[in-house]
Amino acid sequence: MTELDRNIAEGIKSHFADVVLEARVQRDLRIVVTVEKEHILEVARYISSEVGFDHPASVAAVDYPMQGKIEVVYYIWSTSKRTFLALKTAIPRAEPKLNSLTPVWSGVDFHEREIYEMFGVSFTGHPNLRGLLLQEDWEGPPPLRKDFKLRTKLERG
Amino acid sequence: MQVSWGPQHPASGHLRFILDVDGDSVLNLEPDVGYTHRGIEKLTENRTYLQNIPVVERINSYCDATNTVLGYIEVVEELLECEVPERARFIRVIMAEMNRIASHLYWLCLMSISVGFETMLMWTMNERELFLDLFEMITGARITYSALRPGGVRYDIPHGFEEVATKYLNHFERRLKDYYKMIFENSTFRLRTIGVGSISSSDAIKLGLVGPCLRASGVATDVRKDEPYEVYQNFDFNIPVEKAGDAYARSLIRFHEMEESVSIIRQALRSIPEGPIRKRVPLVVPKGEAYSRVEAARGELGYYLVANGTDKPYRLKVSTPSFRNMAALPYITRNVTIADIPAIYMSLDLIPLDIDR
Amino acid sequence: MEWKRSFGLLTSILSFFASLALIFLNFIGPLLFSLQFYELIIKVAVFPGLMYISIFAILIIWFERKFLARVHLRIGPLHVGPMMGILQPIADFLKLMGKEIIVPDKAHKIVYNLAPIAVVAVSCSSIAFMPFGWVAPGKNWVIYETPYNLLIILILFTLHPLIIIAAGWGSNNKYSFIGAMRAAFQLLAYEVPMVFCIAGVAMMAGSLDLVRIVESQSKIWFGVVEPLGLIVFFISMMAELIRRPFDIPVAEQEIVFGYPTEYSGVQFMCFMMAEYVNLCVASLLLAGLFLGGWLGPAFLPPIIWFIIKSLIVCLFVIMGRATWPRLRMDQLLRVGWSLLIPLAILQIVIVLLLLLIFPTFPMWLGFRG
Amino acid sequence: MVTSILRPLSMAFQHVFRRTFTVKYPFKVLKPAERYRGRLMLRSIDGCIGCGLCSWVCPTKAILVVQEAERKAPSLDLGRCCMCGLCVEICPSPLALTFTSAYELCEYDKERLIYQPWRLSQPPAEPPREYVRVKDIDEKRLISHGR
Repeated sequence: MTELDRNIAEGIKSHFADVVLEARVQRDLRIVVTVEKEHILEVARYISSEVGFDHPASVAAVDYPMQGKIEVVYYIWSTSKRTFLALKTAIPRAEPKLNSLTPVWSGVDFHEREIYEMFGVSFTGHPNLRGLLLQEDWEGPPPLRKDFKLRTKLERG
Repeated sequence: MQVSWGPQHPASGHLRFILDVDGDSVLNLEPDVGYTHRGIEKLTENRTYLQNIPVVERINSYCDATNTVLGYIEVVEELLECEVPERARFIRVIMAEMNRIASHLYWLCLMSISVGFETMLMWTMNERELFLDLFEMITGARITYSALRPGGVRYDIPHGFEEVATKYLNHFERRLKDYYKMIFENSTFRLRTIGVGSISSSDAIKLGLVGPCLRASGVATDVRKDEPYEVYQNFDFNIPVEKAGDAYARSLIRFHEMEESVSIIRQALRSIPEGPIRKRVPLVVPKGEAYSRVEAARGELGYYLVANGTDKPYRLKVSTPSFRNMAALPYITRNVTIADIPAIYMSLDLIPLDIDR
Repeated sequence: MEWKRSFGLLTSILSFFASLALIFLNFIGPLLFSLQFYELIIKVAVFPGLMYISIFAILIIWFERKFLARVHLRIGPLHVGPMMGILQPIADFLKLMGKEIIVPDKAHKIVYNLAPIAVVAVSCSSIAFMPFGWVAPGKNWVIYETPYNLLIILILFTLHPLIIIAAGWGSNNKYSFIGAMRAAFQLLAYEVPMVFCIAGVAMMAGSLDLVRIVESQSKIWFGVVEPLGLIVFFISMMAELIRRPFDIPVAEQEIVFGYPTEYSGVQFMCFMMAEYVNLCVASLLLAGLFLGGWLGPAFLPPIIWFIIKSLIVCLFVIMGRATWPRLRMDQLLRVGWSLLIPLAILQIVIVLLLLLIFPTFPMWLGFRG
Repeated sequence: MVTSILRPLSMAFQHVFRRTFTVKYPFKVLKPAERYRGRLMLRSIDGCIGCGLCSWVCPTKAILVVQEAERKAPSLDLGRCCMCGLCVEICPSPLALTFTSAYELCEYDKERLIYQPWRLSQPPAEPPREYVRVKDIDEKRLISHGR
């Protein structure tokens, strides 16, 4: 299984030599591909149509305020190759913009809406970029960013 | 005409669909979720790994607590790189499968009431009660167990559990036959579900459906087989797959999954080894990131954990099955009647708690 | 909110005595001081009239809840009353009486408030034409004796969709309106096979008088001779009564509660009351048309036989709720228009052919004497 | 087709004569399991060493260590408690925190939900009534709670 993963990672790396920053095998069934944010759409098109990663599992974002970046990770499962791939990219925190991957995997629609709402990352090309979970009149910073402070008092008075 | 279906509606649960209807037929459906949003992902960033166990359990507490926690435990253990005693793994599997049955029974109750069938609602609740009793024997709680820990489980299975469990499982298998006769062979239920909300396998993959919804469309994926966690590789079980992809196929998949779970529990009870149930693990998780996948009752449940070397997670992203299955809802509810909406909604087994987190 | 409470009380009293008044007005002049007048009072107030249908409704609600509970492996109502919660419906009734009547702001006030009264009045008045068998030679126990009783009962049945549409439209609620439209579709569709089944029976008996129809079944029941008619009539009766496999207009999981969604308190009770009075009338009708009515072995009086048969019909109607999930509207209409109506017509054709080929057939079976 | 219509009917009729599953709750109650996690209890105030671990581990901050006479002891806010049992697990003293089997914990006043150490150390009142369990399983007449 690891052999297959390594082959896939190397294939992606060699196809996009200058765009893919890193393609490695984290462990069994976990391929991690890091790309530059400008080229995420073409890499996604390639790995979905050519490599066969067709089943979107999750989209996560991680906020790193010290480094001034937000990392967006797409997790994709392949129903034919039966392995799991993480497509990572980092976007600047000051201007959080990313190409939406809904044309490639339509299943990431709601995930991207959630990321937009919780991290303020705006996905260009998303058909319906609105809030999802929070109330309509929500105001304030995106709540899952690290600079959002919880206002609830945890101690009992 | 726009009809608001929920959040206060007999069959909607805590979510809302905005339906564009023309007479009795639905033109478009727009899910409006978030009425039970508790911000669990944010809460976990302010609590230690141990304190997070009851917190993440609340993601889907009243159906599927064990499987929900199991995913979290898996991802923490992957970063801790700790060995888990064999007996603990067996207990985890027993609890996970029991919870799968309880969750599917809960689903069957909701499914049958969504087509207006109160009898099955009451019957399934009776048998679910037995499984909750078994949980009470093991963990002392009926719904939210908080029984799994990194490095093992908290409770060993008690003395005399095996006899009671075998008795209940025998009874449950007999009742499953009754269920099949009562609902799956019922002409009216078949009329209401066959061909309703069908989704092709390519669409299902593209939209990222998981679990029984995906398997009903003819895609045989199950994390328990693809990427065996705990001790699932030791057991002999099938993955039921259907071709049609409609509400009836999804129902049938869940029904057969209950039978498979009974067989897994029996095998686990037969081959459970003796030994310790828990190992000490450090409170601090080393720096790194991991993604764990478990097969919860509703499908694949993914946890993405970024740890920064403290005793609290830096970021914990939960990818819940209901959230992913919800993606199918706008697609398969075009040009159906209002009467089909509850049947489709329940056949996808969407739990608002699970969607909103 | 005191005036609203008293308004509710007023509505309830009105709705209960509306049926009384409706029937009363026709007779009050000529019969005021005769013996027939007091007989009529007993009939209207006690036996086929108010008392009977109230007790029937209360008992059947209790029985339905208890019976369904047993099928569900539950106990059902338990604590109210001396035996097995038998007074639970009365407790519910009192609770509904005490509730505030809420009229939605956007509702059409007149239509909204008149609909519950009308629905009770119409359903209760159909009991006036239902003969209950002989009490003395040549004398039937019926409030208003007419040879066209079957037709009048059917006409009163067809009035229901109109009132339901009025209730749904008057509430000015989307769910109510969808429910009302569903009810209109369903009730109008299932009126037709029902009438066809009655036509088959009437042809065989040679009369539209329910008394003649029952009395012609002295040798053999129509249900045995026309089983197709019995089945079609039973199914369309379930649909007319909006019972479980056909309770699409009040489907809770889909459209909250359909046309009575906005009604509360006494007004809601009126709709429920009308539903159970309809059940009473329809089950009596089926028993009379197909199951030999009040005919039976002599150890029980004929009226008791009639009621027992109607209760057995009610049991089967209630079973529907425990046994089958709800159908969908298009399936229901397809069954109605393309299965039940052809079957009912087939039954008529069979009867016609029988009458054509063996003209003596009804006499031979004792249908016409 | 006809069997699929009629079989549920016969199934429903059969179930009329089977045992009911219901417990007549306020008069009969289910017997909780031995490990049942009901209301927390301090076995004795003297057994508590006042270390504060329970307060530290509680994910909902339901437990607060307060001053009780000359020592420290936990007080519990039941309105926050989620019965997870982390406090009992972590408690180092064998004489301090434990679970009872009390689950009827409603109060009319929100203030009453806060259990100060002395009240926490009192065992819950048990009204006299009948305890039932799932009794026997019978293929014909199904399962019941001691009836």
